[in-house]
Amino acid sequence: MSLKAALESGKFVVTAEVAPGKGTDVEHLLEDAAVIKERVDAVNVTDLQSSVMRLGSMAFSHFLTDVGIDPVYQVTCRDRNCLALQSDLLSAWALGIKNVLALTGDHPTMGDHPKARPVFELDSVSLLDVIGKLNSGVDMAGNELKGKPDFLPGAVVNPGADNEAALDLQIMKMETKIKAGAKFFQTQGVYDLDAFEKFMKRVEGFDAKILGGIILLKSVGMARFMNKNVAGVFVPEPLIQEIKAAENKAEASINIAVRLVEGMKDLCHGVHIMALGWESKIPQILDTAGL
Amino acid sequence: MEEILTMVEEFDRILVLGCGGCTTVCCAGGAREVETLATLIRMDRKQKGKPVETLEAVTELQCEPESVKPILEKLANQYDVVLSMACGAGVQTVAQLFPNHNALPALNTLFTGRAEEHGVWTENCLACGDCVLWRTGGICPVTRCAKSLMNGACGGASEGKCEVSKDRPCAWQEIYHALKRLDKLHYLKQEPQVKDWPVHPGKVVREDLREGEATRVD
Amino acid sequence: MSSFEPLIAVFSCHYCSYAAADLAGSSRIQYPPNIRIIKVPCTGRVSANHILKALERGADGVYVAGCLEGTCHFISGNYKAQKRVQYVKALLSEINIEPERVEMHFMSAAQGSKFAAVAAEMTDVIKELGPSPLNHSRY
Amino acid sequence: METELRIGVFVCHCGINIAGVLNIEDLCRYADTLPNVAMVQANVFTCAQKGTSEIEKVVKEQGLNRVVVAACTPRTHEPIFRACCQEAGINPYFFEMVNIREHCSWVHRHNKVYAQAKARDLIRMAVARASFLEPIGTFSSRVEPKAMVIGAGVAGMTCALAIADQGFEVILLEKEVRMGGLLRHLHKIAPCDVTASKLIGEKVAAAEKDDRVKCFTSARVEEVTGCIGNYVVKFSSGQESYTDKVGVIVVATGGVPLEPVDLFNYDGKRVITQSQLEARLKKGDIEAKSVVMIQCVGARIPERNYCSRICCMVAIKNSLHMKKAVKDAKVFVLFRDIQAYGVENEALFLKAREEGVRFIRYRLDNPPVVEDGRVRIYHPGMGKEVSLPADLVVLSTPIVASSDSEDLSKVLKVPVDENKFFLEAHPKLSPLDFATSGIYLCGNARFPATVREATYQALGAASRASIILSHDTIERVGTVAAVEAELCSGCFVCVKVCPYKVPRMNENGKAEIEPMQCQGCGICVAECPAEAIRFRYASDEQITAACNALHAPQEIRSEN
Repeated sequence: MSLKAALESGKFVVTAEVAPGKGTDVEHLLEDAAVIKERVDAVNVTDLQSSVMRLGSMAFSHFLTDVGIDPVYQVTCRDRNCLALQSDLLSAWALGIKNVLALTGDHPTMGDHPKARPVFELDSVSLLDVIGKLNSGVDMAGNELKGKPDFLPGAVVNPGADNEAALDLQIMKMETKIKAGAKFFQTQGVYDLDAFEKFMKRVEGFDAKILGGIILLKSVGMARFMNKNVAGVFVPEPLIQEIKAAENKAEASINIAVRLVEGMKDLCHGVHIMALGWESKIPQILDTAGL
Repeated sequence: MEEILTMVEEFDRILVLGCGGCTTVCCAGGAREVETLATLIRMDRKQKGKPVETLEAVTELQCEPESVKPILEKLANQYDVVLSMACGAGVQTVAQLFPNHNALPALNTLFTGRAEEHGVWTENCLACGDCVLWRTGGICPVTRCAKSLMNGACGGASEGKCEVSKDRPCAWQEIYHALKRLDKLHYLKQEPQVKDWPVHPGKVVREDLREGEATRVD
Repeated sequence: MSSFEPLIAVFSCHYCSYAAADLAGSSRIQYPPNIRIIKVPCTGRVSANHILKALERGADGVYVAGCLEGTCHFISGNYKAQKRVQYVKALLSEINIEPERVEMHFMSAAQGSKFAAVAAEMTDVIKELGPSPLNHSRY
Repeated sequence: METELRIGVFVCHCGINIAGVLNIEDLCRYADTLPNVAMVQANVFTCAQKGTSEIEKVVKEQGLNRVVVAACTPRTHEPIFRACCQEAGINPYFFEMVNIREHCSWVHRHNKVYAQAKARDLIRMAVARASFLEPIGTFSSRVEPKAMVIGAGVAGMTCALAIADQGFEVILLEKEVRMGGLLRHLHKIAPCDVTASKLIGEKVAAAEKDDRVKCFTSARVEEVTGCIGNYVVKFSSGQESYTDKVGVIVVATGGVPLEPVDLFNYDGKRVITQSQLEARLKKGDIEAKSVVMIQCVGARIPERNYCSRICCMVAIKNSLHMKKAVKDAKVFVLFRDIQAYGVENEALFLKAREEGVRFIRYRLDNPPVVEDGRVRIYHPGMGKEVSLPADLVVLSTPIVASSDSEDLSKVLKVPVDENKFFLEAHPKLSPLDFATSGIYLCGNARFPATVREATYQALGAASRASIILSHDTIERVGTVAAVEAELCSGCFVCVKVCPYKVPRMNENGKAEIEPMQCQGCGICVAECPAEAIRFRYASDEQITAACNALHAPQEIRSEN
């Protein structure tokens, strides 16, 4: 079943995520993807995640279609102007890619080429708008296309923004994104289900499917790093202690993920699991959570 | 500094030319800085055993040919190179007026901004040609948001600061607060905005101000 | 290098360090004869260009001697001078001249012995550094 | 320069003070070789009558237009020679002094060779600088024969009355509803047992009666512009606003006793302050049989590092009054150090001890502990902790700056210290003046003072102020900064950097500096990015000339 069909069916959707590496080696990643092929509805392919130069998301998304996985092609506005973005989108469709996740993208200073010139001519909202135009058969300039795509556009939202202004801005932007055509949202990693529930209350009635983000906590160090460096992610201290106390860290991490999946079942339309290399653990999580 | 010293390496008679306009006001290229730079160049060259002659002058406005011309004409033949402490516009005015002279830039013009306090300047305008300040509470997202976003904040801010630097407030959160004060938060819920990046015209003409006969409009 | 006697310019504030130098004199405190005082009404009067020019024109070292922190006769002139000294240090580094050749010192009118001690200290520092790279031809 | 420079150099022997170390003849010969020097002369004592009249004579005879004297320090002798130049008919600022005594012969006595070289250098630098000297004139402005005194406590009222007695009008401002300040709440004043209310009552009555003193209560200073002789003050009293002109301003805003919130169980009932004790003594409303006073409460601690000076005397005074008020009362004073300077205070301290007041020292790291009805303290004499009965605990707290002192300092553009007390121009040389001329201070506004000290200071400040008021005009030397409008870029830098906020932008977008207000520091001159500010007293040309002359043009400085 495609992601689109899965979302329309009303079932609790599961997506995962892979990040292409630096270099041309794709075999290894494809093996990881194969493990979860039967268990997830789609797999995101990140676009130069954290502004680190890597293999492109279009190519890897295409490889996923080859092995029968429905890819979510992530596109950021950091590295391409509107010509390149539109052209890439058409190319992606031609290569069999049907889902696009529109992102603004991290600033180059965050990555391994910190002096690279950022583009940001469009942003996530205007990119969604452009996808809508392409779907309708015209480009940004209003020229007609010969053969048009029919992308399923998605976007992201950060429910854990750390102050009222930031959260208001996120929600307002979410509305704008829906206006611009976003059909589904994948959220930033969530650890605090109560806060997430409050967020879901505020966006009740929004016309889009929401998949709660889950980042597997691989270690105490990683949790602390995210608290310090990743905007909008907050791992509560008890969870950190839980991993610290556990003999088998992986098991503790899986337990936490299971609880989050279970909690989200009643709150939103699916989950988006960011396993960061622990793709092999996803089936176990889904089994335990009863999915 | 090293760049400047390399630039002028081949020359033995240097005219350090300040500008009495913007670069004076922002303490980058007025009479004082001209004196400092000329002294530093002399010191450097003396140290290297290749003494150099410097001339110091300040034009009223270096982007105005009428202001540059008399000074350079007066000093003609006394220098081999003009080291301009004006913005890029000033350097190019000199270069264009005297195509046979070397005109070198002593400053890297960074931005158009304003003085927060004496010694602190902030970038406030990119001369982007499509001003949006009316709907952003008077805060420019083009210059003050690291990504120049047009449709609200990205997810990268933490504690109100930009992902690029902890010293840099998230412009969109500032816009949010400003609009809230002005009771104009609904501006943030507008249709998706695509920033119009007009081709820089390179030239602006106001016929009404130009010399010459008016063209008849029938 | 024992024959190297540095030439050091001192920008002295009329209200404190110049008076401190007077006091060092009337107390007959002996110090190295390498310094040359240039009197200013306040060290806030001393610009970066003055310091640079002193170096350019033959000084091996320059220091600005202003009032003690918080006691400037003109409220904040000594802090302005301190900032400018820091600025000059940065400029000197750019042209590969030791920033230690330039310093800011604070003293009150009553600190004749400090004036002498600072003069001795700066003389030592500059002797250690050797002649200014601009003055090699002189020695 | 239109006329040819003719510099005269006068080298002083100062007896053997200079000549004992330096070879004067050599210096004269050397000076003669310097550019623009027309004449060199040596004198045994240049500053003596003979020396000065010689300068006057030579200047006239030889048509000199610049004078350089190589002698002692300009800090003491410059005025003499400037006057001498004026007598000789040249501008007194066409004079440059070089110090070869304090800065040379006295400090390099054992190093005659180098001292000689240094003296030559100094003279060369001075001659170079002299070539760029500029004439400086004076200007005068009318003095408004009226004073404003801010604060109507004992200091302010004493000062205001003293100024009025000289025949000048005084505006007296009090921020409270009533005049009188701290003394209104006190009982008796040591050491001579004057009744506080009587003393202050008389002053209030005198101030109210005196036509020349205009009293305003509930008053606040809103804005002060102008300068010595001519301040324009805007102030309010209650709902009314006033604008007036005064020639001088005296700050006598006083201080307040610190309220010891959260210290030693202070509750204002059984644990009270010295001022509250005085109020009770005044009413005769006291029956405590056993009183423990604790000194240095909230004082001489890291966040308030000063000794308030008067609290020890207050405690001693009040302990004696307690003894008098309540028969057989026991009084303990727990102190860190006793500050009871002066003959009378020392005598009172002895008297208190004779009368049985017990003084027990404590250390900051082991302070007394106030409990219900008792105070525990480590007794160093007994080497153990003791528990003292305490019907009443009295805390001696320091005088702190009044809460509005910082605001007032901004309005007046005068400084306050780290504890927000006003800061005088110089603790010894000008203890009652601010660095800004025409503004004076007295009383607790500067630092905690006894009534007697506040009175001295008030009379002193009144005298300082009256000196200005007694002249019709005030004259100032133009050693000030001036903007050259055609060079000014209108950047506001001078407006921002001036510590006295003197420069302002005029309607043409150019900066302007009011010479009467300029203090002559030169900060703006060194900061102006367009180098558009001229400062004749220490111009860039003069300083640069001195720098250029640091090193002799042809001399080889080899010591070999």
